[in-house]
Amino acid sequence: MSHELSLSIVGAGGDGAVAAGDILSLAVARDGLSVIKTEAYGPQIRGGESSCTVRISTLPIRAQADAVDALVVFSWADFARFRAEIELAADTVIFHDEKDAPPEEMKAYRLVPIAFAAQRASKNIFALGILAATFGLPAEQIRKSVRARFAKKTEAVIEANVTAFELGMTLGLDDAKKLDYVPSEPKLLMSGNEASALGAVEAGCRFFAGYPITPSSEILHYLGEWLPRIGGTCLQTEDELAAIGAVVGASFAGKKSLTATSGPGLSLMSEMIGLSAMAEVPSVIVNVQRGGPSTGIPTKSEQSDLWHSLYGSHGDTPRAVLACTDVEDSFHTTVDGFNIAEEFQLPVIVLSEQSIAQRRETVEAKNLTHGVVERRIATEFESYRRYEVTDDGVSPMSIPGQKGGEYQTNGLEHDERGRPSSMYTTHETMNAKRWRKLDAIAKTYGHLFTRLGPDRPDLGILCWGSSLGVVREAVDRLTARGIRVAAFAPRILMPLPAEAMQRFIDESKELLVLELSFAAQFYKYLRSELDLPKNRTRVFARSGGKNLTVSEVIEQVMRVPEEVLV
Amino acid sequence: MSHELSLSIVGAGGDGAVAAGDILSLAVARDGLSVIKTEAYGPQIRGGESSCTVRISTLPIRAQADAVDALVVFSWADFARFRAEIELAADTVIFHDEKDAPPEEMKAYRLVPIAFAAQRASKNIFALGILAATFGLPAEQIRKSVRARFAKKTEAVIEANVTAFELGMTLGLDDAKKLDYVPSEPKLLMSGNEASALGAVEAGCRFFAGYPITPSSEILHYLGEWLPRIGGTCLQTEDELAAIGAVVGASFAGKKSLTATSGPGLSLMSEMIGLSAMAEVPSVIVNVQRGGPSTGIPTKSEQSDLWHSLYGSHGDTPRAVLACTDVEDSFHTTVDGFNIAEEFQLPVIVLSEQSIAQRRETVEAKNLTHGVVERRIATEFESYRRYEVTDDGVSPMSIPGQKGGEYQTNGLEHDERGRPSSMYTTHETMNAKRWRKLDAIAKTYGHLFTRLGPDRPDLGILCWGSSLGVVREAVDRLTARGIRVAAFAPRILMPLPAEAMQRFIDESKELLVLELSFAAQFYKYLRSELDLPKNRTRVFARSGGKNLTVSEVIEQVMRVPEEVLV
Amino acid sequence: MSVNFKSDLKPVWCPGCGDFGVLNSLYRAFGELGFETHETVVVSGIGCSSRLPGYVEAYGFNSLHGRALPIATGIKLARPELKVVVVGGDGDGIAIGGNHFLHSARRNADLTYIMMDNEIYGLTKGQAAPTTPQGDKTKSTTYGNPEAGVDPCALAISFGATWVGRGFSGDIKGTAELMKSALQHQGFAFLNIISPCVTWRGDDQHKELRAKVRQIPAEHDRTNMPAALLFTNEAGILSTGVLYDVERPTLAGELAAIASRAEARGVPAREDLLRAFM
Amino acid sequence: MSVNFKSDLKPVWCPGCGDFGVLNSLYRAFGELGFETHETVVVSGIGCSSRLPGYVEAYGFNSLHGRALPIATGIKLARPELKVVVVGGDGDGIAIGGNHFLHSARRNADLTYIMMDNEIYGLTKGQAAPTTPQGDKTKSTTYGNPEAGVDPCALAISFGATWVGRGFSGDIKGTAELMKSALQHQGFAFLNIISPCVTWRGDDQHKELRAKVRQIPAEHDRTNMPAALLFTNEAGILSTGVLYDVERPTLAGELAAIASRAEARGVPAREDLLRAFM
Ligand SMILES: Cc1ncc(C[n+]2csc(CCOP(=O)(O)OP(=O)(O)O)c2C)c(N)n1
Ligand SMILES: Cc1ncc(C[n+]2csc(CCOP(=O)(O)OP(=O)(O)O)c2C)c(N)n1
Ligand code: SF4
Ligand code: SF4
Ligand SMILES: [Mg+2]
Ligand SMILES: [Mg+2]
Repeated sequence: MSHELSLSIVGAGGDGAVAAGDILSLAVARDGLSVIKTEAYGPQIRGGESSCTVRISTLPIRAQADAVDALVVFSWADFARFRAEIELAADTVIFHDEKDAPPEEMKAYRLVPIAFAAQRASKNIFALGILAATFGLPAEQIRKSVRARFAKKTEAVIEANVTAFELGMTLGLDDAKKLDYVPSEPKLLMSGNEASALGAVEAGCRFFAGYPITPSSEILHYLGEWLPRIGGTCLQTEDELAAIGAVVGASFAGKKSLTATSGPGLSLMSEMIGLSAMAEVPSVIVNVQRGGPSTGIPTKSEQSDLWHSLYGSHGDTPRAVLACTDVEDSFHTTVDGFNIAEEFQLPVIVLSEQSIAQRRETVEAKNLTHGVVERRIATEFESYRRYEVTDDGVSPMSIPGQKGGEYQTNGLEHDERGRPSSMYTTHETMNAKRWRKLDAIAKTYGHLFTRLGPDRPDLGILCWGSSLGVVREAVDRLTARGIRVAAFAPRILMPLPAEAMQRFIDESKELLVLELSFAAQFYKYLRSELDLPKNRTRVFARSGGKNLTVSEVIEQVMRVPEEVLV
Repeated sequence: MSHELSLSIVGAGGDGAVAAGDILSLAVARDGLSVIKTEAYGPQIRGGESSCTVRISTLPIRAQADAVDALVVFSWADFARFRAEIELAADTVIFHDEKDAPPEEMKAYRLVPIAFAAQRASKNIFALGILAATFGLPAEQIRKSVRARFAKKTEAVIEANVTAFELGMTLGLDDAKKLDYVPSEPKLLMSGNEASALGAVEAGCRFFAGYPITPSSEILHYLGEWLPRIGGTCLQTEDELAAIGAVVGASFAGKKSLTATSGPGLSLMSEMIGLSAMAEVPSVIVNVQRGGPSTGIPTKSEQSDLWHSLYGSHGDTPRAVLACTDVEDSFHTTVDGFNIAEEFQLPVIVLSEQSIAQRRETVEAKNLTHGVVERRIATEFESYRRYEVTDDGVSPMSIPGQKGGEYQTNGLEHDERGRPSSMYTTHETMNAKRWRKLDAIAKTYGHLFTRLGPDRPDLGILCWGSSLGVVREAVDRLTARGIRVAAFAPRILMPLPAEAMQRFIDESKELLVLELSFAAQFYKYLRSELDLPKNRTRVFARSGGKNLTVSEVIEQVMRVPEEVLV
Repeated sequence: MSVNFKSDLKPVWCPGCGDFGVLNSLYRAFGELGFETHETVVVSGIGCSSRLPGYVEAYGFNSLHGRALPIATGIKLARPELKVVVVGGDGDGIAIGGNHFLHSARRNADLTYIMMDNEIYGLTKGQAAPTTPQGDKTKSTTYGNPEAGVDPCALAISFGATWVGRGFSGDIKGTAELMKSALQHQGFAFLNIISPCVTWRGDDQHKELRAKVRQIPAEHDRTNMPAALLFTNEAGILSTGVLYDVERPTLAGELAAIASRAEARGVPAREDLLRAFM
Repeated sequence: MSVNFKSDLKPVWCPGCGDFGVLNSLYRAFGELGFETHETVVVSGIGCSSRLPGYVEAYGFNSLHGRALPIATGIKLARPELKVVVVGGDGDGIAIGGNHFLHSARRNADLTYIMMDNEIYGLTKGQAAPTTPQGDKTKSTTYGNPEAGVDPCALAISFGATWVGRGFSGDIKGTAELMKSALQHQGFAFLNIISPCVTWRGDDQHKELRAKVRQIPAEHDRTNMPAALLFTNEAGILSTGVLYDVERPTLAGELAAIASRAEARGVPAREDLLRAFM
């Protein structure tokens, strides 16, 4: 009996590896289990090899497993492409096509030859049957998912698949550990992009403009479908310059507005981010990170757009930067992004990562609510000054249509009425006004971080974004081994939750900064903002392109001198 | 008798204030004196008020004077606009139109009413006569300059002006300190933009593509005139995206290539900077900083494009960043920029500032030479790999036209042959290769800094760019007062000359970081790269929009606790 | 005039600049059409001409070089009841902003786009624009402009604009009338106004251009594209008036249609949206 | 074929993708024109189609989405002796890259621009492109495309391209012939190749498009712009062949003229340049 299970299915384009993973994930989520499902593809645009990995657990999970318990290989040739990405354990069971001779190195594993080819188009569902029987997966829920999946197909297709499933069920292994759980409240299964789109709707976003780009396009697709149903508008623009331009325009006109993009698009938005900051027009950008620089690796994850998010755009441009740590958090962070943009009238970049945005993960419906903050709208028009200098830097904003609120804004430096000025004194005053907003945000949103583990740890891990899910599991495992390790992940990166973070740094005996950026962008940023003692800090910064794993984190932790980890 | 003189002329559009300054500057430069000439304008596009400030010295100068010795005011109304920008000393002599009643606050100064209006179009040259006689300026050189200036006008115009000058000469004051000097080798008078353009030509640049933007457009103008004369090509593109694109293309094809821009344009170039880094195609961008964010203050100086230059563009994008400190240095730094780009096959951003780029300053012709480095061109085509992994990260580059050197490059992550790869191992290897170039640059160009003042100073000033000229003078004056103050200005900012800089930090009792960026971009950057002890460091970071002055620096230095400045 | 649209900010334009005429025509057109200051938004990019919104008492957005159209599109889609007018220079709209011009016209976005065409980059002190005639010497073309100048009206028609006109800033009343038709058009209306830059194109520009101006004959069929194109790229002549005026589904109309098709699927509560994830 | 332009990299395209045909036509055209691999440069943006340079044994640059034309312009101006060919998708060239298309054509840059037109964004998995017909449902237009699709050939002509043709990827020989004329043209040649995306536009695309293809009649006057425009935006028909072919000063020609005017001022030594500062 076991409380969790991880498996991968690998095949060619028509093999339906990913479809099988989807069906399985939905089925177990309906039984209240936690699931994370990821996919990977070869270079071929379509019809090439693909792999799908599903981790199922009775406990909450926010990361893939280190190694899979079972592997379905429809063809060894296709598997070769993913060999480096799929970790096998000594006892991994591998179901493979009986006619396909296994490569030498695979013979070390438990190989179970199966007549997959004979099942043709249904071989993926057939494999699900084998897996269900072998690991005690909920057969009835899977059947339901199979029927739902093929609902639009002919009855014959549905029956063929159900039959294949039943046949597979007869071929299960007896000796594997079965999943041990009691069904509970069904969970939702969604991707980070879906959660961000839902968060936008929740926040009151009613305008979206965007240009397709992997791995963020799904946000455009979902909002293109949803917004028109709820009185909102979705515009696909000619490029990212226009997308962020339309967002600034719609927001100037009073609508909560969003764009979504990935690195190359974010780079193109640099100039308009400056206008949003200067004209103090709220704007929200969800940026889903992928491998960089340049076009890089569009389908893989990385944490290397941090610098550009923090510092991109010429001039002294204030903005807020948030980071999603998992799928459910993408919902909340997106709402927070809107709240901050609207309340403080500045650009907000919500950083996500391919690994969050495109994986599907279970979420509890009841958690998907979040308080919403509204813009400070002008109501007093007697000698109205749009850019009135205030304590927190925020000035009430009038919206076109409001009589008496007429003003002309611009990206030139301007006085309180918005009129262009090249005077140093105005410039200094207005820079100070705009930057004071960051202090105000730091005060209001200084709680946006996650801290795990014991007080005064022997080792404090500093990480961000998707790494938190992996680190969380590593901390749990290490704690179980009696190691005093803790972790801190800011969910707001600009302005940093500096006080809490400095306290964490100060109370940790040793520190480990952990990130998926070759240039160590997070580490460098922390150094510039906090006192990060060089002699107690180690950095593990590597390129993205492959997910961070729990064992990788543990390995890094264990490199800390033994006398520290008492 | 005095060794230097500073004066301002203020007028309306037709008054010729700036022309008078030009004539005077050229005249004294020809006598071997040092000159700095700056201009300022009101908001009106043309025909509005303007002011011109000229500092003349027998010693080298790289900054404007704190206060002017003399001021010519054709109209008090026009002067009002510049009041905040022109510092007066207790003994400043003010020549003003006798018919124009001086404002109350000006009565504290020595006012000399002059019948300017009667001189009409020649009143500026008439004023030069008065100034020449009053301060002992070289009359013969000025006459020559007047004639040259009006060379294309009618003889009558020339004579009217020369007559006005002679008349002015009869009205000089007797009691002012005369400039005391012996004429020496003539100096050249040029702007920072001109020096950068000359540097590009010197470096071997034969392709320029650009889009006009203040305050960098002059580089486009000069190279548009010069390049076609020396076998080069100049293209004005439809926007900055195309400008940097054409530069990358021409450089891929083997030509040393340049673009020039200012903040908004630099923001737009972000994505292509990433491609230049990824495809390892050399590119050079001269970015002349102006007030930001957004359109900001196009005609004023600031140091706030530093962050974007260092960190702009998504992904882990290596690039080098250099900074010009004065006009002559703009020549050298531009050549260095080309040398680094070509040798290391990456994007180089050469930062200039409006205050350097558009001021005119004396330069010695003999100093305008600089060693030139050439690209490592492939010669071995047996199993040629364009992106061969090497120790310093640089791989020999083949140029279209070279037989056997054919390769296909791209912005996707790629292997040694340039072929797209989404494998983690390739990505990590290639990131490492690309970033090793920065280590190599740091080694070769670690000398690109200026250090002034005594060893083990009581106070060490850290500054960059145009501030160096001001700080240099402040250090000289403070040293004369017996204060042990030193300064360090990196001329290469990415990678920093870290070793020398850390040594400076360590040997300084206290530190003062000084910059024209409200957000303290330089200070934050130094913190992230060096050990800058918080308890010994003070930061003076203010908005641009007005030049840093020597007295401002001295004031900041004097704020350091007295027990430090022993 | 019912409402006074003149703001209390003094234009920074050079004395004699054609843009003054455009501004006066715009005051007049807004007034005569009975626009309200708070329901009018004037959006521009960057350039001498793009300073115009500051001089109009209305909501205004002097935005980024080349980006006025996307911003205006966002404003209009957010609040279709507003009158959204885009103004700017030829460089702003055809050089750096050319792509947005193309796509705003293609979409038939519900905007009035007024280009102040001076055949030069005014604000940056006289470089060649895409409208500058081939061969002309400018700050950036010492040896003559190597590129062919374009006629903005020809481009607008081929981009898909559904109303295209040309005016001359020296004719304040005539230009105001053109503005009024453009402002009343459904869809993307493009009005090119020849607006001389006396500083960088010479003091004689006004006179020279005025001599070229011809009224488009009343019998011209404005719905005929080839006929309209005959009034573009004319040698030595600047035909003023309405070149082109057709009907085509507008962006607002199409999006409204989409909204009703979408709402027909039912206006979802949060629970409905979540059901998709089960 | 004298030289083999096939590289040893296997295309990532979906089985049945129209781009295979374009690639084969290009191999053939290069070979038949006697091009040399080291003197040929193929430049592209980003998209399925933009992967093409990797499959050609020549110098190649798979650059950024929308930026192939400026890069190619830089290459060509740096080394006019090279054959510089630009390839890419309809999204790449008309959406994000539309402005460069306009200005490269206007300048009559000496480039051959081959667009692989599949009426969709292929690589990003099926969103509407500017070429997607109005009303079509795609990943990004759940309720139908609200925008009018454009005909790239019509745009090219109005942008100022001096050679414009249309081909069909299913006709390898015919397309190769069109490529050969385009490659031999002086100035900016634009060849739109209808290249079906079987994955996002359906398996029937090949058949449906093939049924629409018509050869442009031999008597068509290629120098007549209005006549050429008649073969654009046709309902239910895709006319293939050369639509437009005219002579106009090219960018290279103009820049060469500038160079001689400039050199007439004297080729300056450093001292000459410095004299300007005295
Ligand atoms: C991104 C960017 N690039 C360049 C500029 C500099 N710039 C300001 S206005 C302008 C062109 C002005 O020409 P036009 O649009 O025709 O307006 P005009 O001044 O002639 O009215 C340029 C190039 C800028 N502000 N922003
Ligand atoms: C700046 C930027 N924005 C968006 C993308 C994402 N992207 C890649 S290809 C593409 C469009 C592909 O369509 P098309 O150019 O028609 O080529 P096809 O794949 O159809 O051949 C997009 C939007 C990108 N790579 N870079
Ligand atoms: S520079 Fe030209 S366009 Fe600009 S304000 Fe002056 S006259 Fe008008
Ligand atoms: S997605 Fe379409 S365009 Fe791309 S390779 Fe496949 S068939 Fe071709
Ligand atoms: Mg103009
Ligand atoms: Mg396409």
